[in-house]
Amino acid sequence: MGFLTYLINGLSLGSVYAIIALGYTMVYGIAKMLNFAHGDVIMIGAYLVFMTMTGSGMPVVVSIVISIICCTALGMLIEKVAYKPLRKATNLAVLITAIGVSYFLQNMALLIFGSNPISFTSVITWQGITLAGGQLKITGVTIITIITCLIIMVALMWFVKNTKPGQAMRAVSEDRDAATLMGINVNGTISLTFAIGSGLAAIAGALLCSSYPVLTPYTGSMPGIKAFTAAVFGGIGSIPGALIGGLLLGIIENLAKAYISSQLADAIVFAVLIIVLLVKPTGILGKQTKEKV
Amino acid sequence: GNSGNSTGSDNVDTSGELVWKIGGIGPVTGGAAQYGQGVENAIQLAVDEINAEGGINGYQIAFNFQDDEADAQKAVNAYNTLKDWGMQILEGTVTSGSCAAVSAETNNDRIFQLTPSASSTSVTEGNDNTFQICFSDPNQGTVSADYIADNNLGTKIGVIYDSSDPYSSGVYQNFALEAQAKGLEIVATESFTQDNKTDFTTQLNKCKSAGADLLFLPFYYQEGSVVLTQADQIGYDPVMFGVDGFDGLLGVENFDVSLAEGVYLLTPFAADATDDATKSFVSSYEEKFGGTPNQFAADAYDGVYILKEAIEAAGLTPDASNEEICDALIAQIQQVNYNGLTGENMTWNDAGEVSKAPKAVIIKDGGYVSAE
Amino acid sequence: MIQRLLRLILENNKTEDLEMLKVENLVVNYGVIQALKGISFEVNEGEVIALIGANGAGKTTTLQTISGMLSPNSGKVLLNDVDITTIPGHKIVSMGMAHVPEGRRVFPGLTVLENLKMGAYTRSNKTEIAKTLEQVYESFPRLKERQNQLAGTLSGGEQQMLAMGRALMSNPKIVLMDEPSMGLSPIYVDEIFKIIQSISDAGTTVLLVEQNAKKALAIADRAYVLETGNVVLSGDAKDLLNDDSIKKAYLGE
Amino acid sequence: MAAMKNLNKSTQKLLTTIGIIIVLYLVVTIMEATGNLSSLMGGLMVPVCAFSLVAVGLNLCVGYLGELSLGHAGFMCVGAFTSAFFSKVFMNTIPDVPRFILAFIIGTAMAALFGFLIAIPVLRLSGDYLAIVTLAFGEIIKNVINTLYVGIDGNGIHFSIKDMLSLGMEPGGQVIVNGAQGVTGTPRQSTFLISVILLIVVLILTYNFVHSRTGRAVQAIRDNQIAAETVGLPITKYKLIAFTLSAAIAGLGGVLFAHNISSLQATTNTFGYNMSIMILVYVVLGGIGNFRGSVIATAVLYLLPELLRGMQNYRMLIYSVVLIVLMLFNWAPGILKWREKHGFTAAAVTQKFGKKKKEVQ
Amino acid sequence: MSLLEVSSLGISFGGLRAVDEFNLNIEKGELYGLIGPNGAGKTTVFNMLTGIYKPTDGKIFLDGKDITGKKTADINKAGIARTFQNIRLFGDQSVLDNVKIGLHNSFEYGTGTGILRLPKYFSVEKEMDKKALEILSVFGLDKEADVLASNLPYGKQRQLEIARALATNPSLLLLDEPAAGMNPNETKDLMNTIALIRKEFGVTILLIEHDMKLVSGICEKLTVLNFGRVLSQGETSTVLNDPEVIKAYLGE
Ligand SMILES: Nc1ncnc2c1ncn2[C@@H]1O[C@H](COP(=O)(O)OP(=O)(O)OP(=O)(O)O)[C@@H](O)[C@H]1O
Ligand SMILES: Nc1ncnc2c1ncn2[C@@H]1O[C@H](COP(=O)(O)OP(=O)(O)OP(=O)(O)O)[C@@H](O)[C@H]1O
Ligand SMILES: [Mg+2]
Ligand SMILES: [Mg+2]
Repeated sequence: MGFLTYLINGLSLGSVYAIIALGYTMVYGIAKMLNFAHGDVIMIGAYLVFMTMTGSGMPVVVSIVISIICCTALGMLIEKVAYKPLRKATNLAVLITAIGVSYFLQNMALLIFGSNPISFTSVITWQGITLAGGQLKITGVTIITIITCLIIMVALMWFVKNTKPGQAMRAVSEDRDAATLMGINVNGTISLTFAIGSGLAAIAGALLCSSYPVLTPYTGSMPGIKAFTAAVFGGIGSIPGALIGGLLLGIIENLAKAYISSQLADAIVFAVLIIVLLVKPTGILGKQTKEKV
Repeated sequence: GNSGNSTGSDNVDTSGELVWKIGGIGPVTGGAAQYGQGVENAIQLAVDEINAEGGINGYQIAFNFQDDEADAQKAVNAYNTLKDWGMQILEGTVTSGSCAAVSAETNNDRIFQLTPSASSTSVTEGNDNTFQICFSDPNQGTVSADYIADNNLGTKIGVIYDSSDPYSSGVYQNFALEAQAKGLEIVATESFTQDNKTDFTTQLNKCKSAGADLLFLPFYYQEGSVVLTQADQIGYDPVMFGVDGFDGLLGVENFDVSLAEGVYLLTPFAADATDDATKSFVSSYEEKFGGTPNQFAADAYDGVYILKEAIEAAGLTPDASNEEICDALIAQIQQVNYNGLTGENMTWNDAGEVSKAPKAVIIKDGGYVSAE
Repeated sequence: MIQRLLRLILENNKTEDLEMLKVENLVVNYGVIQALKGISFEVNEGEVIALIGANGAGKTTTLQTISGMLSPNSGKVLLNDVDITTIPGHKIVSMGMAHVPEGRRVFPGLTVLENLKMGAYTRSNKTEIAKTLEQVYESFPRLKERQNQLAGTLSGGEQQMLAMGRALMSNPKIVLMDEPSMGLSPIYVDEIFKIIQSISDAGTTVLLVEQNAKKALAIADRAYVLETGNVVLSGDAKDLLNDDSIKKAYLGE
Repeated sequence: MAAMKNLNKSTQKLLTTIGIIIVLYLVVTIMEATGNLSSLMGGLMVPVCAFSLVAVGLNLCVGYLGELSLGHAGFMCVGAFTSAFFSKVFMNTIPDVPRFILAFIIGTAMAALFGFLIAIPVLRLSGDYLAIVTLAFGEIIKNVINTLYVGIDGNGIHFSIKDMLSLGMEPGGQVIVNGAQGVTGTPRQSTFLISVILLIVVLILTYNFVHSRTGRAVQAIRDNQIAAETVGLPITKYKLIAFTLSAAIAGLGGVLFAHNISSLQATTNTFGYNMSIMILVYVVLGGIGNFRGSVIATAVLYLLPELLRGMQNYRMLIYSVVLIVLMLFNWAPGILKWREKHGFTAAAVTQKFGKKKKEVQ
Repeated sequence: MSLLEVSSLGISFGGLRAVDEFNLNIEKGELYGLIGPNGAGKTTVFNMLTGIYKPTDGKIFLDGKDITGKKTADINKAGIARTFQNIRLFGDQSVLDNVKIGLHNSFEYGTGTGILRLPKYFSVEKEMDKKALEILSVFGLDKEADVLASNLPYGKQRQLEIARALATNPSLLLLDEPAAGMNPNETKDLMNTIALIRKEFGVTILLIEHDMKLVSGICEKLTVLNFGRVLSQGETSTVLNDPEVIKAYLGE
């Protein structure tokens, strides 16, 4: 029973990682950049939900929609101002700019919302299900998060495989110049990717803070790094990989806490990550792209 | 939102008149910003009050607060900035790690230092010029264990602490020592880190399955609010015992205070206490900065008045050298007996530690009630 | 915009000897290196124009500038009298230009079939696309054989075929080819020139960069000779084929 | 000869860099002697040098080995903690100067050892996978140090990764590494002079390394690993050498840092991924593969928030904006073109421009 | 004893048998051609010879030593150097340095010597420069010693790649389509260069090429691959007149 409890705890944490990792992996897979500001867009999304829902008393759905719209716009704005000028520069330059954007969003939020923590009201009111005569409990947030993850994953995979913009994304991720030669608007495609990634960040923000109810300007940064780890774990660029990576990371983290040492849980999680990557150098579902010589 | 933005140069007296230059250091950006901002605001409040009343020994106070992002090196940089400004007395720094680094500097430069909230013994060890307003870690750990044992609050104790935080692990260590001495049984010791503070359910579950009927939680209220929420979610309801870091819990915006019902914490200060001093402090703070002041703020506020009292008793004027001020205050603060927001009859020994009785309070009906 | 489109349509309806592509005084620098020093030429509708020249003469640079992958320092590119110098590359493609780039640039992680479909990105009529696909497979049976292989694992020659096929998938009005015969076996070199000829016969205009000058000149209508960023010679392809200096410099005779 | 001229050009660059550092050192020293140096500036000199060293180390890894490391703060951390530990243990038994020298040797060697051990598995990976594994190592080091307790008493040294109690020390024993509370009371021996000398020496040695047979091999591996193999270069060996060297330099920076501050904790900001990323920012802003740039960028970006202290609450916001603008100014192809046109080009800029197509990540 | 002896070499990619039952013998000093239609498996053979792919079957002997499945770097040390169909230079380094990297294993000094610039560093570097320029001058590239390799035009990049391969002092040099992207005149120069390096450096050469002028002009023997199998093997003139070869590869 203990094991199952810990497993479920892991699942619920992992589902939050997974939903963030989906956004990471999407942007990485197509724009080939690590958007370190992703976690901070999540934070902004969560504040927006909080302000509209708890602050102005709007219905949950409305406030999430508002948050999605605002985050999408924010994502596109960031992309245009800070990333687009560096399209032809090395990926590393964009990575650094993303870090600058991350600082900017954090400090902006600090000025606007202040440093005091806010206790976030869960957007999910459903209590969840109880199994084994009350011994096991899966919270509503967990179930909804996992379902949302699955829906997003399937939708993204379908989108990328079957739509024109999705096709364009695949081409852009392979070779931008060649994509241009196919008549694909590379800038537009990358902007669209950011728009989708940022929209997902809004959803992730609402669900993250529903599971972990404290909101500060720095709420997004650590889960952001963890989700990045999860995305790599699952094979960065791979959409189902992000889901699996997120869930596994959450489960390993909780089992390590439960059975080995809660002090060294971070170290254990990272050690497992390293071992997995040594065995499978491109992550669990990552494509092995061996160069043809 | 809140923002203590009237720092530094605003207050420097440009007319060339002599002023007291008091500096402050703490995190106002970064993950610990809430603690630093509380301190900055509260000092500002006290300084404004004192200046309005004519200052200390007839001299106005200029106050300059510098950000250290809770980073020791940045704190030293902040300290040097203040030194260039001409700081005579330092009220800071907020966090222990930074404070230990800065104390070494102030000790070397002979500048008197009074920290509102850095509770580690490493802050005062070997630095005769540094004094604490808050309880020290050993003090809190010991008092907590004693209190739990004496009042039979629990027999099987679970501990969750922040192993990446000097304050939290410091209190835990001393608690564990004293618990051993008092024959308390610690059945589970769990921890988390700053990088891993999203989810406490596993730690809570472990304590639960170890049969802990009391949880000792020596960390800050931000994580505290999460622990309480998640304990409620898994249906675990032991006696919760926090230390002074838990103060502020009820001030978390939108927090469901019913979750905090029955939580014990050690605090010298309660924002909703009914005495006049607290009431006036809280209302002016809220008016000026918005948000409820926490214990950090209260300690910092007291600090300014303690300095005032000591300076007045020593009969100092701002034209004295830093060293003179420092020496005089070291001697004088040990004579002070101060009644403030955070304690009655506060006195200091030559190790720099405060003696004030930590008050255990219990949260009842969304407010603090003395646990005695 | 509408005017432009109208003009485009009008122009397209005319037939004989129409200037389809015009390059005026093109100058392109890479940092301090001047790769093109002000070249001008034109391509009429339906023609096959060969661009020949030694290594580093600037042939690739010319093609890349025309298709919008590079922006020139000065000069103009006109497509059907529309100034496309500053139009982004992807829009030029939808105006009917295709480019078989140097180095093939296939999408290595996509299959052969996906690569070909990507070539038809600007088109939407599914049946038409399927028809073109059949034609491409007819020209390059090897591609059909390998349609589910990842393009990155194809042999050099196979990739070259894929690059050609992919460009044709957009059903272009004008196609720029950068050394399409490179790396192909002799039998296939002949084949590829036949294919170019048939593309041309079908009414597509071709701008061809080739090292195999003999074969290129044989199927071209006219040709331009580039030397270190300048056009040094131009004229009827058959005349150039017999020109002594050309023979000596580019035909290896 | 052309080749010689080329060599001379980069040698010249090294010499001017050293010249600038020496001049700055003299200026600062004179200002200090005449009482014109602010305490803030005075206090910033050693940390700037320490972080410059780490940045140079990381640049060796990113710019020459071509691998992205997000864990260099971890090596700095190893250097800092091992040397601080050593200095504290032998505070009263070894005289200052030899102890300090030994501290440098031990800190650097330990960082190198960790670099070496980490490199063995890490170098099998590439790109972002390598980056995440280095990040993971950095985090593991930080996490372990945070739970590490080391004490010394009559019976010798005691270790624990649980808590102080488990050390089981005699009364009167001294706890040296106290978990999250870190190490306090390290002797403060780093001076600006020592820092400057170290920085110059490291710059010369890295320059020599890069222009040596091994350095060339490392760059060849970066540019094209398969080709490097076919000309007979032992890939793993050279990757190991470069990574270990890079870690050692970061460790050296750590030693310098640790002996400049009396309180050392391993937090996310000081020795965690945040710091690793910050150092990466220095490296990229200064120019990948450009050691002088690393030093300049470190100085500018480290000093900037300190100089912005007057902006109060807007300080970090302005800092982030400046960072973004600087990045665009230095890297955006469009802006580089504009700068070229309007004569805003330093020699370094054209060099970067030429390399713009190179993707290091 | 032949310099290179390959017997029953084979490799599969998934279901695809890219090379099968491949045999080859090359004598010291020969100039040998490997030709065949696109996708026949020529480059794959090179990749197996140089250890980039591990063959699933068969054996490779160089100078009597079994090198099957050895690491690429060790195979180079054993004496095989190559160029690539898609050029692989060290693009961010100068032309001179590219060749000096090729000389890496012929000139020794330790990492420490390099970092500390001990006297040996200077003497060895000087020798390396001299040797590298010597090799470059064979290709007329010595004037461009300073240029970044990636800024060279295509044809010169191909030559530099050959120069770099030669610098490793191989006994067998593999060239994968050295004339690709060259015009007939440049190809003619290349033919001369190849003949020259065979003489100057005493190497045996195995080359893949689709340019029949070059193949018939300089190759002494040929092997024709088709669908991964040997279609024809022998003297150049005989092979080129083999009707099977004409049908599969040359065309009329
Ligand atoms: N990215 C670049 N950076 C710097 N110089 C370049 C770059 N690309 C090309 N060049 C230079 O520009 C000139 C023209 O190059 P281009 O590739 O257009 O020649 P080409 O005629 O296509 O030659 P080839 O037959 O070898 O393909 C050459 O001198 C080349 O070195
Ligand atoms: N890594 C791989 N995975 C799958 N198939 C491969 C791989 N490498 C080569 N092939 C296939 O093996 C066959 C032989 O390829 P190879 O590159 O050896 O041909 P080649 O004879 O060099 O042709 P070309 O003259 O066109 O360069 C091709 O059909 C190719 O698609
Ligand atoms: Mg070209
Ligand atoms: Mg081939």
